[in-house]
Amino acid sequence: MGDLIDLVLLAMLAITALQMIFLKDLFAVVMLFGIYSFLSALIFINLDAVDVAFTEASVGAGISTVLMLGTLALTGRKEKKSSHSSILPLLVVCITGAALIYGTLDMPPFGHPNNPIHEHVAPRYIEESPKEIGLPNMVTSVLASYRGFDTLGETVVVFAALIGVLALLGVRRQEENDVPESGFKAHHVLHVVARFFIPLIILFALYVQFHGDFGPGGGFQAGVIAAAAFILYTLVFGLSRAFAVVGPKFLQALASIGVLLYASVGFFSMYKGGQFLDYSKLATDPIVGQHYGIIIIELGVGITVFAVMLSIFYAFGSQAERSNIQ
Amino acid sequence: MMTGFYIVISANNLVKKIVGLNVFQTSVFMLYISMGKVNGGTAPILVEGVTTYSNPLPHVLILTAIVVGVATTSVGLALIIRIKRAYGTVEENEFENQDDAI
Amino acid sequence: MLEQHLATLPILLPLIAAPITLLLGRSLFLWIFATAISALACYFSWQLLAAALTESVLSYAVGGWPAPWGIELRVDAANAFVLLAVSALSTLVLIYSKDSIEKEIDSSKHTLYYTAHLLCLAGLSGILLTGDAFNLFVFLEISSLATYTLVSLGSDRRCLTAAFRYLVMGTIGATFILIGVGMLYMNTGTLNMLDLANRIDIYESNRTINTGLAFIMVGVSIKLALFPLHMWLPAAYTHAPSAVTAFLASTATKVAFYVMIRFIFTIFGWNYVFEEMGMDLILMVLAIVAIFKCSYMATVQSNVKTVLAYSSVAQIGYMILGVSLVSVTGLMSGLIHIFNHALMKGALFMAVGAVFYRVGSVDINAFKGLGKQMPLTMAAFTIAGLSIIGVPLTVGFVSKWYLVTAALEQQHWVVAALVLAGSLLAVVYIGRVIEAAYFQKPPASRDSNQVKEAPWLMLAPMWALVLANIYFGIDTSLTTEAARSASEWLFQTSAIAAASSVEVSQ
Amino acid sequence: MFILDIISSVLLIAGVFFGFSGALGLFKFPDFFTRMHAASVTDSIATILILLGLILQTSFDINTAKLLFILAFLMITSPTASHALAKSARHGGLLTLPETQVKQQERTY
Repeated sequence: MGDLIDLVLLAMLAITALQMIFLKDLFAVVMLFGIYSFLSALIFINLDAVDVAFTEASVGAGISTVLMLGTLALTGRKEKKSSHSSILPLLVVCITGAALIYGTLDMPPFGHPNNPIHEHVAPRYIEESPKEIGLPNMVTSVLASYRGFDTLGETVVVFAALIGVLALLGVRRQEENDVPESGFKAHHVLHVVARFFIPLIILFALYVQFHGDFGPGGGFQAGVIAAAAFILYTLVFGLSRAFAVVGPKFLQALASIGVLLYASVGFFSMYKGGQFLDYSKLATDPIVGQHYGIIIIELGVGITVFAVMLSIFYAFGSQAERSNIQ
Repeated sequence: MMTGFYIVISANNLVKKIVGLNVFQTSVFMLYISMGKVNGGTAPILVEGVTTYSNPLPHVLILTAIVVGVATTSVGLALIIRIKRAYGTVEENEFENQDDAI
Repeated sequence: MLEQHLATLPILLPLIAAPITLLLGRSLFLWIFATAISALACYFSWQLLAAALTESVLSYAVGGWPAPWGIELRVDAANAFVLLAVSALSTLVLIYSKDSIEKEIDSSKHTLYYTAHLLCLAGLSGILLTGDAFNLFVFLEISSLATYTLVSLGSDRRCLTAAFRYLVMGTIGATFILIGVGMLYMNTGTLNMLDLANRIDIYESNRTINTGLAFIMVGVSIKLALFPLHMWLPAAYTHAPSAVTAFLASTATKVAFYVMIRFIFTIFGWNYVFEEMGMDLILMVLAIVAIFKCSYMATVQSNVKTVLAYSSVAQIGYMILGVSLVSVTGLMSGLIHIFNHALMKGALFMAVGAVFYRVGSVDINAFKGLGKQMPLTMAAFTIAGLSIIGVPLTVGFVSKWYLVTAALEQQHWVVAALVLAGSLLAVVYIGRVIEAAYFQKPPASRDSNQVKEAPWLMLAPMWALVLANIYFGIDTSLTTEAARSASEWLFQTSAIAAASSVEVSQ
Repeated sequence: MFILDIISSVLLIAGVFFGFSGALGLFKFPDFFTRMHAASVTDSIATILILLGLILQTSFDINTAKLLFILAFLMITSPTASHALAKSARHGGLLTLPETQVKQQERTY
């Protein structure tokens, strides 16, 4: 049954991807990309990767699509007919594809419990992590503790993206003007519903943030969801009112603080005599220490991701407004 | 599992290129996740009475990779907006014609 | 306490400093802060190199988790050596950039410049020090994202398309590395490099591992700008701000080169890569083609930055050539050339940046008559240029010498001859610029009062590099010592891994 | 339990039917507003039926509560989305099919 679902999903995935090649309407391409992301999230669930599915749904289908749509609004939705030949790229793709298929020939059988990856490093995570770290969600344990350095790197990547977008677009505070900023100004229904929903979304984000130790979720997903709440607010009420709620400068500071919070946990554990990011040293009981460490670094991740995603959206949004006014 | 989706990369339009990159990366993610699956296992969240779990390590790696992917995407899109403003087009051959080739 | 954490500091200092710079905001203060951080990182990497030379390997388990489970930082002579070059260059470029970016980057973006520079430094150091294949990917992305940002800060609109092309190529490269690492992981169940090396040998001639190797090689080659995949590099280097070009040209590709060495020698083992896969021949041919094609391209360009960018691709060819000779001396020449090329290309790009600062153009016509108007800058350019050519008493001579020696050791007479012929092309492209500077009259349109010597903050780091060029060209003991012990160590561990696999298979 | 299963499968099948007819309508209907009408059928009745069917499948624990939450959210969001879409379309000057025909006739005269 699971295999059947997998197959159907994969077939749909392939169709979506192929369709993307031939469509010239970029708007449709981006929409198909959203569908593609959702489909792959479903496959991830089927393959037991709930955390990944959650992230893919919120990031791939959510933030990426929104950003792409924002870009399309500025660049136009039609792709022009390509003039140069497509034989060379096709050749490269065929060679790469052939190499991949060649590579799969000696791949360990799918799903077999005796595969090398299930025998070598992972058993320790599965068997010991509940005892060593004390969290039921092993993904969180591995993410935040065993491979905490990766996650620090990941947070910094997000931060680097903020730097990149700011350097390219910059966020400028708009002067007060009477130009209607958003077509949604007159939507009373939307206003009411949005007012009702935004607190709920934020509440959900907080739940995801702090429940990540037990179920799927964690700082990254929570940050994205919280950012989504504010993006909704911005869409409905316009950029300048959103700036009044959380200003771009404040967000930049917040992004830095998130990274620093994460790193300071590491430095604190150094100070306590452990290695960098060794949470066991944070409290007298190592498991309690691990708990503290994970909660704080997840918070750091959440803050940074929230601030960065929202800043990037602001940057794209203010570009859109500038071009509207012109 | 991840057949030649990369054709998308050969696109002429920059936005489509970015979409293509994302599709490419997502299929790589699927490669990783598929190797973490254990037949008869469940999601790696501790539940009483379950002994086989899928491998959590690929999940962790891909969580990180997704984040990296979205970071690259956003910078790429920001670049596209600037290119549009500087050249008035986002078709690769058009702005190549505007500058003499290097 | 610092002793114990020495391995983390070169990564963590810039990593932490980057968000702090974003919070600070004042340009002058920022410059001091960023430079100080970079200098500190440089100091610690010096200490690391000293420690690595005495103790051979330092290992640091991040988070207190032992190696295959947690992430390990491994320092040996090879990466400590490259790290020293990277952080030293970063410091000098930061000193240099104060005046340089004033001219080329909008003042509202100075903060972002420093932040991105520090992030890039942190990423590069991370790549160098980490002992974990996936962690390497993460740091690769940090440095790449920072690099795209830095390139796109240029004043010409063409920097945008250059950055975009770089972004697409870079992301494809990184994804290829990701696929390759995935395939290795699939067959071994581990991501730690040392552990990978031990477990790969059990699976001799496994097709998935071979494919993984191929993907990693292609991915790294894109990052490295190895010949057929170098298309992004000249555009990116030409249109990026001068300080950025000086930094990137002397560090980013070198780090990619290091990654390639690490994968070949530490993970796969050189006899596997070279003898069973025949990779040495492919690399050698590509390297020689790169040297000639790109040196030729360099001779016909009119933009001096582009000339130097093509020359960089050619120089990468020399490094790869050193590796493909499969001998201690060959690898040693490659490693020395990392360090030496950083010295000379850094100086050359700084000189070009100084010309841009005063003249406002880097076209070869703009160099006419500069020998009189900017004597110090042009003298620096000339010495560094001689070094690229490989004239004795400069560092360029040292690396060429070892490269030719290595080729002769292996009886590759043709290769040795080709290396020397490649130097002749370098004479042509460097010579054109020098000829324009010293033997031609300045164009009449230029106001000779405005064009004067570059500010001392630009001259000082430039001359520091030039003097280093000469110093390390005469006193070769430090570089050759470090490079020799590094390459011997790499071959040794490679051999140990191979030996242990024989034991396992018996 | 048996009766509950039957009820839930009836609900699920009905939901799938409405979902399918909505998708069909999305393709077949002539203009924007009728198409939107078809799409909103999928949004509203189909999802409600499917969710109700799923609720009956659970054993009335925390999962039921989660499903109820989803139901409540959908009841609010999907009409709002449809409303916003229709209003924007109207605002942007899109006409229904009869209106377009009237306009065309006026133009021909």
